[in-house]
Amino acid sequence: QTVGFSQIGSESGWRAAETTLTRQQAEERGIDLKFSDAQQKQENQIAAIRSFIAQGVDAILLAPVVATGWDSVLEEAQEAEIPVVLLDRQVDSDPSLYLTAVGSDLVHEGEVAGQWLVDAVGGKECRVVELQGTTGSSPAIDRKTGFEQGISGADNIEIVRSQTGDFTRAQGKEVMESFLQAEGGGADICALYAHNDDMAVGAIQAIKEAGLKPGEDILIVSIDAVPDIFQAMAAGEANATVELTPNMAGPAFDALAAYMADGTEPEKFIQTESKLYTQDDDPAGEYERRKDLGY
Amino acid sequence: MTLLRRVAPQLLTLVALVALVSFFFPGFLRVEMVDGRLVGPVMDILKRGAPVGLLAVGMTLVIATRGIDLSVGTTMAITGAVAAWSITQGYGLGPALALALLTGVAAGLWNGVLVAVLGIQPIVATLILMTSGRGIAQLVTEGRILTFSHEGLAFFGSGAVLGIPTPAWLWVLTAGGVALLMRRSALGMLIEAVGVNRAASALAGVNATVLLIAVYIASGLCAALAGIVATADIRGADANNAGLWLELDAILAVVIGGNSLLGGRFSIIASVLGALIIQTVDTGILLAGFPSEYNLVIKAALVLIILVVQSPNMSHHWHLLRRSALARRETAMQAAREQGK
Amino acid sequence: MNPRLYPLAATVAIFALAWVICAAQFPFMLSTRVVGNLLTDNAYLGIVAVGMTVVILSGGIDLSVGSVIAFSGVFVAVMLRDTGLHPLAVFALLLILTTGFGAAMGLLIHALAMPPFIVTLAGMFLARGAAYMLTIDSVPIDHAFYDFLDDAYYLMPGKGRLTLIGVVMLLTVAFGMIIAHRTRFGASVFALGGGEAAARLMGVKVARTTVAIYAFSGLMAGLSGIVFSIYTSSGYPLATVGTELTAIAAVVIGGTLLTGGAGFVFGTLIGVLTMGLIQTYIVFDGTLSSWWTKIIIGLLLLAFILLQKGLLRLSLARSRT
Amino acid sequence: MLLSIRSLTKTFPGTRALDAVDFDLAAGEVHAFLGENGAGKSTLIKCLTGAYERDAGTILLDGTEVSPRSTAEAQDLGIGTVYQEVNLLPNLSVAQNLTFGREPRRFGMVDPRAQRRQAEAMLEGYGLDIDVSRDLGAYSVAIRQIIAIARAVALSGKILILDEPTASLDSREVETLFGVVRGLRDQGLGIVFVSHFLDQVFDLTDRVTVLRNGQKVTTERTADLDRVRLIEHMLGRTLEGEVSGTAKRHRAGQSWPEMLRFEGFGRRGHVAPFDLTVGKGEVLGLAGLLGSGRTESAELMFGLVPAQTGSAEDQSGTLDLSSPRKAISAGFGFAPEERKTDGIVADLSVRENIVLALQARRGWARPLPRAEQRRLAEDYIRKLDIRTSGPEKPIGELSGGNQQKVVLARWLAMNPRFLILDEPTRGIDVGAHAEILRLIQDVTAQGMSILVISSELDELIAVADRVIVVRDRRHVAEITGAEITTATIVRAIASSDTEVPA
Ligand SMILES: Nc1ncnc2c1ncn2[C@@H]1O[C@H](COP(=O)(O)OP(=O)(O)OP(=O)(O)O)[C@@H](O)[C@H]1O
Ligand SMILES: Nc1ncnc2c1ncn2[C@@H]1O[C@H](COP(=O)(O)OP(=O)(O)OP(=O)(O)O)[C@@H](O)[C@H]1O
Ligand SMILES: [Mg+2]
Ligand SMILES: [Mg+2]
Repeated sequence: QTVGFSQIGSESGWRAAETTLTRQQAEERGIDLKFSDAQQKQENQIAAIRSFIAQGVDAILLAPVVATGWDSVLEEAQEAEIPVVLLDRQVDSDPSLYLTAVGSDLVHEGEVAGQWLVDAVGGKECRVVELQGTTGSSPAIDRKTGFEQGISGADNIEIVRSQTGDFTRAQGKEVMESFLQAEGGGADICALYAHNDDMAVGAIQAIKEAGLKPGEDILIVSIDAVPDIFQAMAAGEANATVELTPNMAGPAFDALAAYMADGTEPEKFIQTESKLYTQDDDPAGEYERRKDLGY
Repeated sequence: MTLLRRVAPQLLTLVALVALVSFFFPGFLRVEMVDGRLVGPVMDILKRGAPVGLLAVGMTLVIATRGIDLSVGTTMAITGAVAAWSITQGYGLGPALALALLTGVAAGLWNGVLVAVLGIQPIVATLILMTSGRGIAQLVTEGRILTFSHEGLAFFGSGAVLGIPTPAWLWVLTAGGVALLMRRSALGMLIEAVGVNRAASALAGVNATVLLIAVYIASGLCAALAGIVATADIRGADANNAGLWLELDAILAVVIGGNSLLGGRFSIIASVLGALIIQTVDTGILLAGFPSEYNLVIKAALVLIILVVQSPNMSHHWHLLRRSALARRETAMQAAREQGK
Repeated sequence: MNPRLYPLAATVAIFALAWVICAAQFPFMLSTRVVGNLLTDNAYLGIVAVGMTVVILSGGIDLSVGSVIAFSGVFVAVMLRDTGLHPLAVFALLLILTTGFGAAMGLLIHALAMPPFIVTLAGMFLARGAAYMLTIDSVPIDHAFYDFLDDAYYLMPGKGRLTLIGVVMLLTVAFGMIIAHRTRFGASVFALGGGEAAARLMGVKVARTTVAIYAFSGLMAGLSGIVFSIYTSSGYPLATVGTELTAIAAVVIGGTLLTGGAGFVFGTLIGVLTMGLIQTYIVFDGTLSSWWTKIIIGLLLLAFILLQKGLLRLSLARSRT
Repeated sequence: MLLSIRSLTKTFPGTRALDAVDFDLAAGEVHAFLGENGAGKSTLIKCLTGAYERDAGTILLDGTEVSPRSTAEAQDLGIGTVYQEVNLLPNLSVAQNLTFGREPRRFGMVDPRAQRRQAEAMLEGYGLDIDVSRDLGAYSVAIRQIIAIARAVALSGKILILDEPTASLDSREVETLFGVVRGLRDQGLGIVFVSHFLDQVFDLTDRVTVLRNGQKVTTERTADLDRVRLIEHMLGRTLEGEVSGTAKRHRAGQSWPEMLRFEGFGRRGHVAPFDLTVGKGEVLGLAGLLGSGRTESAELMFGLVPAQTGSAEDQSGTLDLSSPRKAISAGFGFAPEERKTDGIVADLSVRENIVLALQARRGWARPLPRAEQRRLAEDYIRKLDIRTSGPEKPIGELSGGNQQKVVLARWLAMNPRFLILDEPTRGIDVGAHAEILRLIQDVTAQGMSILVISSELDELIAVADRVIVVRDRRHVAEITGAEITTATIVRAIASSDTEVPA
């Protein structure tokens, strides 16, 4: 059995882990995986899917870089009777065009993070700074929306500064530095919400270098649950993270196997758990469990 | 004196920018002593400006030879990855730095040979390393962010000497050192000669090939330094994002520094002032607190204004405008006078 | 053969050779499906590369095109979403806009004697920034006319699709060939590429030509943006990042000198198809990791350029004796 | 008057190139424009054709005031121009260059076949047999010059301007050109002719206008002038020992100890293997027709294109001449023919251009002290009478002849033992011309050997101790001592018509 996998790229550790796990899962099941790296470009992904179709693969996994613009290529796949499974992000095409989508609800992730913060600060006044993901990317938009929904009930919590950190550590650190400068050397900041762990890790360094204690002086909550954030949590420098599992391929392959065996239609959306981890959830152990997954 | 005259436009721009940012963010020029080091937005700019400042030094030399080096951002990623990898392998600080610098030399040598020996045009030659180099960096880090906790290496990113951040020292010393080397030896003139007319220079016995390769190696070395700073800064090598698109900032810095992309006369000091201008814009945007989606437009507009104001033709146009305005006024006055008669 | 045709011949020969090698490994490469895909998937790139060829022939460079394509997609999508205008009207508006944008850059380049690299770099930031300001979301396009455009294809024997946008690209290349090689404007472009001072003394109207060159590139970028929006049925401000560099690489592989003054629009088509072929080959192979993909693309690029140089030198040496 | 220029003024930063110059050109006359290097001839022409913006002054064409702001406008007014630095486009084909801006069109598109035919028609009468669809860059300077002339002639409805058109032409081509010019004059065109060859001026022109330091000195009928007075007008002083066709330096009976020996030196497709010995202090001349392989012989000796066969040796053994650097360290020097592309480094100052080769030989780590550089520069500015506002002026802003002098200065400063000069006096005025020939004598007296390539036979006759004649990329004859006369050289060159090389 041959399955084509059109991956977005390798722009973050999380995505590298997803690629690694997908390969592992395929190997375990004896599937021949055709891997294509699109380097963050939708046009490359579309071209890759077309090539998969031309080659006559049995199924296609697609981690779409953006939600829109997949109709015609998905139609082509359908005409060629090749099932397509979406990984970790959604598309806005008609659901009949793909078999199923495996992923988490990005808005929900942000909401979980927001609710954690509401619980953590109690009724205290809290000025929050936000590190956004890449401007225009769907995780950045959805995680922002979700977080705002999460804190919408609490009037004591207010987002005072919000800037993009491009999902990277370096930018996370640089932007955090300017937040600290702008907010009275950090004294006026109560919490940081970062759209991914990498930016949070960068920001933690900036906070430490400014002479403050991350995790205590400034609460830190972020999303993804990559190994390094657990290390920071174990050191008491980060407070909470929401897991986005990189093992999207497992459920996808299961659904495909069932469909191929007897035509079982899976549900249209297989949602992975958005689990919240805090300092109480054995961060050191979590780190050990994850550090070899290719993050 | 002549140096001051050369960099006057850049200095004036910087002053104007500082005034502009201070308007949006009043505390901009505040500097305090905390834990024996100076902190404040200005210090941040000096520190954050290090990668582009370092890249601009090498880029100035490359551009002086009528070339361009698009690969510096990628080279940063590779050298940073090499540094982090060697540290995590336990090689110690010295060897890690040496390996990273050597990698920079190798990258420069590759570009230099493609340009000077094989005669591939600089944009394309360096584009090859630009696209494939990130793959090499990822090969080193295996696609993950390679973190380390070696304080010695981290010192190059977040340490301070005499209260001033290490990266600031690094770029100031590099720029000063290279500028001095260029003017105290004959290198500056020979590089300019090759940039203006390679054929004529070669006929006059200038070893253009070696000089070109050397210039790309210098650029690779500067990129290696920048890569070390970037990696040390976040205590990890981020092969995907380290130095991403920084080559464009570096080229911008060189041009804002008043250097011609057509090669020839160059000033390293002006280039690093250009880098400082860019960093001031970047930090200023962050401090001013506009929504992220405006960042690009603001930066583009500011850069355009700076370039337009500084462009040599502009003074010419001003001159003409003034002259025609004067002439118009004169004819108007003459007409008025005649009416008065 | 006239020596000036050697680079073109080398490009075509290498492309043919590469295809033969690919086909030997994956016979499917010869199917009309792959041919159709090559044309469709690279339609936007081919169109924008035609504009880039003209710019490069004049000794300039246009870094703004990737952003302009993204802006175009967003502009079309937002206009169709928010106004009742017919897509054709929106296209016309957009083309006026991008042509004007290109012309403005050309004017700056000429009037301020600033290097094109820098002016168009600022243009690149500006166009993408403008796209962000329209929307930061990806906007789907849902219009009957778009469905029609999308379904307009000719099914070749072997199930390959010759799509409308693929045909538009081929027509654009033909148009570009006429503009560059068969008009006085084209002659002026080549003249500028040969040296501005000399061109001026030959009687080239430098100001007008410079503005026209960048306006043409803007027009092509706008058209490419439309094609891209048909291709993806959406507009997305983060789309086509770095496309300008791909286009430049395609132009160079196509045998055009980056210093200007020598080259062929037809070569650019071959260059674009060569890039597409590399991409297709890597997908067919399907075993490369993310990082090796990048490295191999770079190395293949280098191999093409070196082969071309080698062939050129050989044939020149032969023609001398 | 066909053309009247009134009080034209043009200033460059630091130089007043033209100072209220008046000039009249009648229809049906050939008007010479004379003056030293840097007198302002080219600047006047460029102001007239809109290539430069003038500061003040009026231009009347056929009695109406015109003010071309671009060369295209000037062309539309019927003014065809050959600029001093042949300004054609090497990347376009000959046909494209010739028809540029006036391409024949069909259905709105350029018709390449008609274009070729038109180009061939334009070249008729110039005695060129070339493929007009090849790139111009494939042809030598001289051929390009003829093409530029053909283009200008075709463009000139009223006025034809030729700025040093004969600088790299040999006598045969010059005769052809003069025939064309006389024909146009008889058709009633006004022709401006700039040249430093006074013989040509007396031969061709009806009137002469002399410029000195940007000011008009005089306009007179050529027939009323004699050579001495003309030179006085130009230089503002009398010139002793001007080199003319009759003056002949002759060092008969003198012998020169052998210093260099080339044996079987050659390269396929460039120059057939030749033997050549060079004596210490000797001046060798290389004569031949255009494209005969003189420049290529020189390039071979200097390692610009490495030789494939043969060897070069001196007393101490075989010399490595595989690259210009190797040749320089063997004590060679080479002032190339195309100064714009191979000679000057335009953005650098006169000083830097003079010390460039010297500095390159010392290596980057041992910079010549600034004071030493200045001394050298000022020295040569004085010796060669280089007209510049100072040693720091970018060489690109010097007049053509002065640029040539700087390139010569660069190589003289190196003090090589064997110096190759390819068309060293191209575009140089009479005064400096004499100066340079005297300089050649001086340096050879101190032991330097020189190889001069020149299309001007008088010059070769005047300086050379031995003349090698090159034909069809072969060294075919050697003429020594008293036998060096115009007649013998021309005979050696011309015998190609009878004798077919193997
Ligand atoms: N672009 C320029 N910038 C500055 N100075 C210039 C420029 N062009 C010419 N000059 C100066 O103007 C003066 C006149 O130069 P021009 O070229 O007209 O001389 P010319 O009479 O043609 O000399 P030649 O016989 O050497 O060609 C010279 O002193 C020269 O240095
Ligand atoms: N009549 C011609 N037809 C075609 N090509 C020519 C002709 N004359 C010269 N060339 C080309 O021009 C180049 C220049 O030749 P070269 O410079 O060695 O000759 P030269 O004797 O120095 O002549 P010149 O006086 O023009 O410098 C040669 O490579 C030759 O191919
Ligand atoms: Mg002149
Ligand atoms: Mg010659």
